[in-house]
Amino acid sequence: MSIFNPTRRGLIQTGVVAGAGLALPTYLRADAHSGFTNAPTGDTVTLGFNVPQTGPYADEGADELRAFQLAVEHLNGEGDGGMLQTFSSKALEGNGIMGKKVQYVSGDTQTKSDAARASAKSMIEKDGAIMISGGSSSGVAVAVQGLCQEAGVIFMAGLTHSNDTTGKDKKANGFRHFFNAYMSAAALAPVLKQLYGEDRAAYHLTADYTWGWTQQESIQAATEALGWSTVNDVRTPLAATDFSSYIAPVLNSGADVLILNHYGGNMVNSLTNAVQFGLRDKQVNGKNFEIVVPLYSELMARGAGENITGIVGSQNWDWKLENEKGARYAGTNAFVQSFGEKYGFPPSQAAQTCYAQTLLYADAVARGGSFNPCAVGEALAGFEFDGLGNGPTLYRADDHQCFKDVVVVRGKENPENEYDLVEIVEVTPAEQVTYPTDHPMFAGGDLGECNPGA
Amino acid sequence: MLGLEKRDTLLLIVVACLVTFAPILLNPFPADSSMAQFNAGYPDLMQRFVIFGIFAIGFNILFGLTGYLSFGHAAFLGVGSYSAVWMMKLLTMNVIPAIALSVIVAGLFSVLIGYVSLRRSGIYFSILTLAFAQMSFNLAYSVLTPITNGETGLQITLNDPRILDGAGAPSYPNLFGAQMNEATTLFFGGWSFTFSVGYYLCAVIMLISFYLAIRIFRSPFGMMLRAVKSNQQRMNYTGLNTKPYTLAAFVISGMYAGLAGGLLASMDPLAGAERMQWTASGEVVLMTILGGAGTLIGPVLGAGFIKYFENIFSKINKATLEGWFAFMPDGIEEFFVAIIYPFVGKGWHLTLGLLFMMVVIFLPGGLVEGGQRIGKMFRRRDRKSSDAELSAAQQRQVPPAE
Amino acid sequence: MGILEVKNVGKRFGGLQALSNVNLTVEENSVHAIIGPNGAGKSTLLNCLVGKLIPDTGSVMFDGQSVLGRKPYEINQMGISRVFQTPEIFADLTVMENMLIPCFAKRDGSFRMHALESMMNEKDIVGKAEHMLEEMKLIDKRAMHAAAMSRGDKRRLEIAMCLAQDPRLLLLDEPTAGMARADTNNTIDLLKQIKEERNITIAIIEHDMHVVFSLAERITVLAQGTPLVEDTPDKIKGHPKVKEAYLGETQAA
Amino acid sequence: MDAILLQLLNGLDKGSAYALIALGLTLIFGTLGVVNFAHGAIFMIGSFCAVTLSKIFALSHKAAEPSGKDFLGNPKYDDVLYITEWFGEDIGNWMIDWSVPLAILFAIPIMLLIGYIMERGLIKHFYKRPHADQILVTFGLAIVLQEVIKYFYGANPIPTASPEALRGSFDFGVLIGFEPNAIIYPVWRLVYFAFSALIIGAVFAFLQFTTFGMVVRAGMADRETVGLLGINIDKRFTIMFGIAAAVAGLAGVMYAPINSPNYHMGMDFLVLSFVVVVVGGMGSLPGAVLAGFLLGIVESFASMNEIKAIIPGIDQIIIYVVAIVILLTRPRGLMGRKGVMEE
Repeated sequence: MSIFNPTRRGLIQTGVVAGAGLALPTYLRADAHSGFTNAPTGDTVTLGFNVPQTGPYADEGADELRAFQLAVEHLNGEGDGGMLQTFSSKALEGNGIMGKKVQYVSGDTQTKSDAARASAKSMIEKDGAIMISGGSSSGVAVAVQGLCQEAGVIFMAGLTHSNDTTGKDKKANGFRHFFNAYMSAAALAPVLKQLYGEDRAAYHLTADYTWGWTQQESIQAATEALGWSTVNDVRTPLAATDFSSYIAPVLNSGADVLILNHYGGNMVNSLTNAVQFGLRDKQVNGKNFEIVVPLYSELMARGAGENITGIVGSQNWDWKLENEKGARYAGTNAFVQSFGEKYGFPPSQAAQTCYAQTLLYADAVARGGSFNPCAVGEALAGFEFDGLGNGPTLYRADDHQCFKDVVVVRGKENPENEYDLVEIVEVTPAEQVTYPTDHPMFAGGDLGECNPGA
Repeated sequence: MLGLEKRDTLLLIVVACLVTFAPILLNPFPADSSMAQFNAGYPDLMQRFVIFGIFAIGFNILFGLTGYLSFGHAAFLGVGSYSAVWMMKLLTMNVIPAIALSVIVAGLFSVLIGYVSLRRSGIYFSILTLAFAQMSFNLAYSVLTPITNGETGLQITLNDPRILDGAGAPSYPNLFGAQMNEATTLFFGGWSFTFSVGYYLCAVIMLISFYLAIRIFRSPFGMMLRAVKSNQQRMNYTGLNTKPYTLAAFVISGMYAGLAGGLLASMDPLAGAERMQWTASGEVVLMTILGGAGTLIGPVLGAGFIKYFENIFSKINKATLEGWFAFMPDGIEEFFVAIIYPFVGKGWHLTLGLLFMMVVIFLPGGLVEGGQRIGKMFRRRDRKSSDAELSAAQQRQVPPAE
Repeated sequence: MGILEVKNVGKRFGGLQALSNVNLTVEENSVHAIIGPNGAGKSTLLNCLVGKLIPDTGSVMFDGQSVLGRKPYEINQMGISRVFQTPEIFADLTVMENMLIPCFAKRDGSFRMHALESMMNEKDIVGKAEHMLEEMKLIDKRAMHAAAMSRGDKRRLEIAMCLAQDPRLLLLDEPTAGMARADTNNTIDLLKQIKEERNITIAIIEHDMHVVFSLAERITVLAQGTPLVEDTPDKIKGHPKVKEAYLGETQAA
Repeated sequence: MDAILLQLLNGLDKGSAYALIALGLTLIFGTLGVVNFAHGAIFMIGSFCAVTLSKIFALSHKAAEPSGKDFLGNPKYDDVLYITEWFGEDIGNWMIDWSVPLAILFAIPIMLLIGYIMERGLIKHFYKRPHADQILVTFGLAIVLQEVIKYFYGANPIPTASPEALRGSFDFGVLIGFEPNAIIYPVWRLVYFAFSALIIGAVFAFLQFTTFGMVVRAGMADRETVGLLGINIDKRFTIMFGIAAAVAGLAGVMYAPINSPNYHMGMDFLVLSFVVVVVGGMGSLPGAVLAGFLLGIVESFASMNEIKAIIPGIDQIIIYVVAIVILLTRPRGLMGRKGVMEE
């Protein structure tokens, strides 16, 4: 199983066995050397799905897990095949991955980098997982990505939006399908200009940790490029539940737009608080006061209820995309269909990214012809594909980031049900959100060499 | 032997044997069987068992002996981790300097916090320690990000200076070249047992820590600490200054926490801010009480118990359950899966909460008392065995002096 | 000059003058009793002697050194031991451990970091503790939890713990309060025995006149926070002021 | 000036929430001497009483005829609310709109019952046990309670709106001569403040002016003596536990529209409420209330940009800094009694 370094194995083996006072009978043998960590030996292959199951993001984690289960079914040829029908690459045949039946193990990240790493380690060390996926925060994604790099397995990031994941903390063994803070800002900027004009003064409330900072930095740069001014940027404690003392001064600050660089529970509470203060009913500088939430989480938006009405934000994907924006987003309906049939409600963007990542991994193995992380990495790097619901997409080789269209959404006036909270305002094409590899917001990192482990 | 009385020597030997053979003992089920889910004998979890064991042993020196309930000990663990990772970033990947620094820094930090907090007792002391730890956590998560790398946690990178390491030095924490993640797996029929370098380093350090804890418990100093818990007034009127005794205990336990933090970072070079959160401090309190505060082995058992649930029960998902009950007829299978499912996977917290309540209701002395009750059933009224553990467990039930 | 010199001590609690102008001299190797009705300030005075309270005015000298401003443990290390009204022992520890602690305190002072030393190497201390227990006839209870002992045994243990430090002044705060007559008599005998066998000064605060007159060599009567008279037991017995202060309580005793 | 007044108002409002939770916690500390780590969970359950009532009001059945297609293309049936069928459109909609205030009536018996069951079934057996055991058992209980809620309601926050009439904000500044929009404050938060003041006043009046209250206060001061007088203090303490649970529960009900309730909101408040109680001083009800308001106001001021500019991150730690300063200058907090939980 988990032999990370072959060179010293002999030494350790004798040391430990002698230390334990055991002779080594002939029927005991060390693991066959396969060239990479957790090489699947039997007729099955194990994937590790590491999602938050406790804590504030448990529901998002549950949705990710549903998508993973669905992807495993489709890979093994069960169900209707979902996006496998629309996926541009046809390397997958519905017989598992390279003929090996796909099994999975799941774990709880608790949305803490420590716990997430412990859980991922147990998948690698105990269950022999060859790929780890999932997660719902950038801290966790970066921590687990680092672990996978060291251990020599592939990490297919789940929901992680910080620039750092494929910026300064990028790793050769890690891949991100989800979009990032820069892309959110770049996608939102033209829409904001169109909706609210060029002469606006923005007030930022920013969650005081790395994701919040990169989000704030990105959106500030993008809005200032439009001609907006930035009145203030206030950092709010992560643990804050009541944002009233941060929101109270906003109306008097001269700002006419409030940008909430918050996610999840923070976003629900700060948005709810802002609406309570009546900000949306006010006029400042002769304009209607507006609120912007750069990163939408549909699941959490439910928690804010009707407070999200008319609030603009961005998403990686939305389940109505193909219906409203046409066949460019093929795959969306196929996925929504099979997810909806199985679970009774439409999938979230977290579910979509996790599903797509699983398929992308399996496809790369099939195309590369090996489970070896280096072969998989090579197959994924620079891979152009379509039919996974986001339109034509590129997995850029330089930083392992996917480049695709970004959906700009707005809270619906009269939602029909709790899954239909947002309407699609615009889809910003991939070219507009693409940035050069050496963009300063992504500087400082190094992919390094791919690590196949043992 | 080793300056210990016979029964303590015996305890130490038993613990040493358990720790040495843990990779085998914790993997009782064949790797391919459906029960393999319950195997805990993989390096990461075994390392956590012994590391959190060290943490709890140290905490028990403060809480179990003096009765001072610190709600901020995770801060020392976190500080230890950060120190260790910084050492590995700046100097060398060898774990010895990293661990040494983490113990020293945690010790200094605990002198500072202990000196201030110990000016109060009881719940006022608890809240002071909690306040210091929460401050550390909040700052580490946000404004101290340049030092702590905030939310993500401090990691080692390829371009760290590491001035003592040459070009060919290992890029992973190691002990004079033996990397912590090296392991060898032995197959024995359907069973597989993984022996890892990291685990055995932790195990050796844990045994040393445990040995030192026994020495402290049995020393005149340990007796003084118990006397502090029992009656501070009498201490004062017996010419003893309680403050340096409690401070010494606080610093020792802080250093144990730092050691645990340093080891965590050595096994897996990442230091996350959550390690300092109040929930982490609360966890070690729970470990100690659950196992049996004031007993030698209790905190280690408590630590193992909680970590086992966190890592094993959280990984049981619906598919696993369906696998177990697959032999049953469909309707009954679904019934069993439906009954058990809320308690595993995402419901592992529920199971843990219920077990906390059960243990404290039925075993007032913690898990140690449970062990003793089982032991008694076999021993048949062996009254003479005036077990130190038992007496410690009983002490906790003696009502306070009039 | 006595071993304990109290001069002009006064103490106020808010509006209450608990002590005023207290002068008291305890001669070396004597048994000195301080008596007085409830609320006379006996306990306040005692607390001023051991460092629990700091008097507002006056001075307290022990063996030529001021005790004022010193912490209780420092005063103890100077040679003053205190026995409490309700026995203050280490209830969660065994009898033997209770005995060991003052022995260590006597030898090692107020703090010593003997964290890695073994009790097995402390033969002298253990021997001394055992000797004290034997003397106090508690040796067969050595492994018992102190909390489980009878009240009389707890009192003996507390006295033994104080004596183990070889104090020069032993302060007793109503040592027989709440005891049955038989236990009271035992305690009187014990204290007499201690007086005879040891080179020690005893100051005793007592309510029970039987105890006072059986033991004391000199008596100070305290009333309303100030000493009324100080004299030998015989003189005190018939003193009109004392009778007045106690209003017949002497008869009851 | 207006910024300061605004933060003062905000601090009073925040403080009223802290004070209310701390008050319940202190009732249990002070009367029963029990460290109740499940108090936050009780607060959370209160919030979920509001959620539950609005869910009950929203119970519905499917209409007979489909009205369109759902997202999978299957026929969709509209929901018909029972409540509007039974009470008519007007009253039904009014009840849905006012479900949070109505939940107060719903929550009082439930919270009293939960408090009673907790005390009789569990806490009672832990009076004589060490505080450590109390912490373990109540912490276990808190986890169980919150996991049960999570099982039924999920982990996501659940939006719970205040009545239409009490939404939006109120321009306070205009009343006292400021420019419009200088001091605006949400109406519901003002309602919450008034409600807290009412509850706090009611608890104090109850303890001050009723015989029951006097006995309980005497019991807090000296339990044994009151027991010796032949008064069954235990029974009264059980009722006090119920009242403490009701106070926390009501605090939770009214809090639901301020922040959408989620299953772990109790844990978020737990640490804070302990800090408040201890800063106020163990066993002191006025202390708990005072400390609640004090910390609320201090926290509000610390989050002002002007102050954050001087000391970055001060708002993250201000509560703890104040707690440390107070505990070091005043040994037993603001108004603590001697000997309560000092060992």
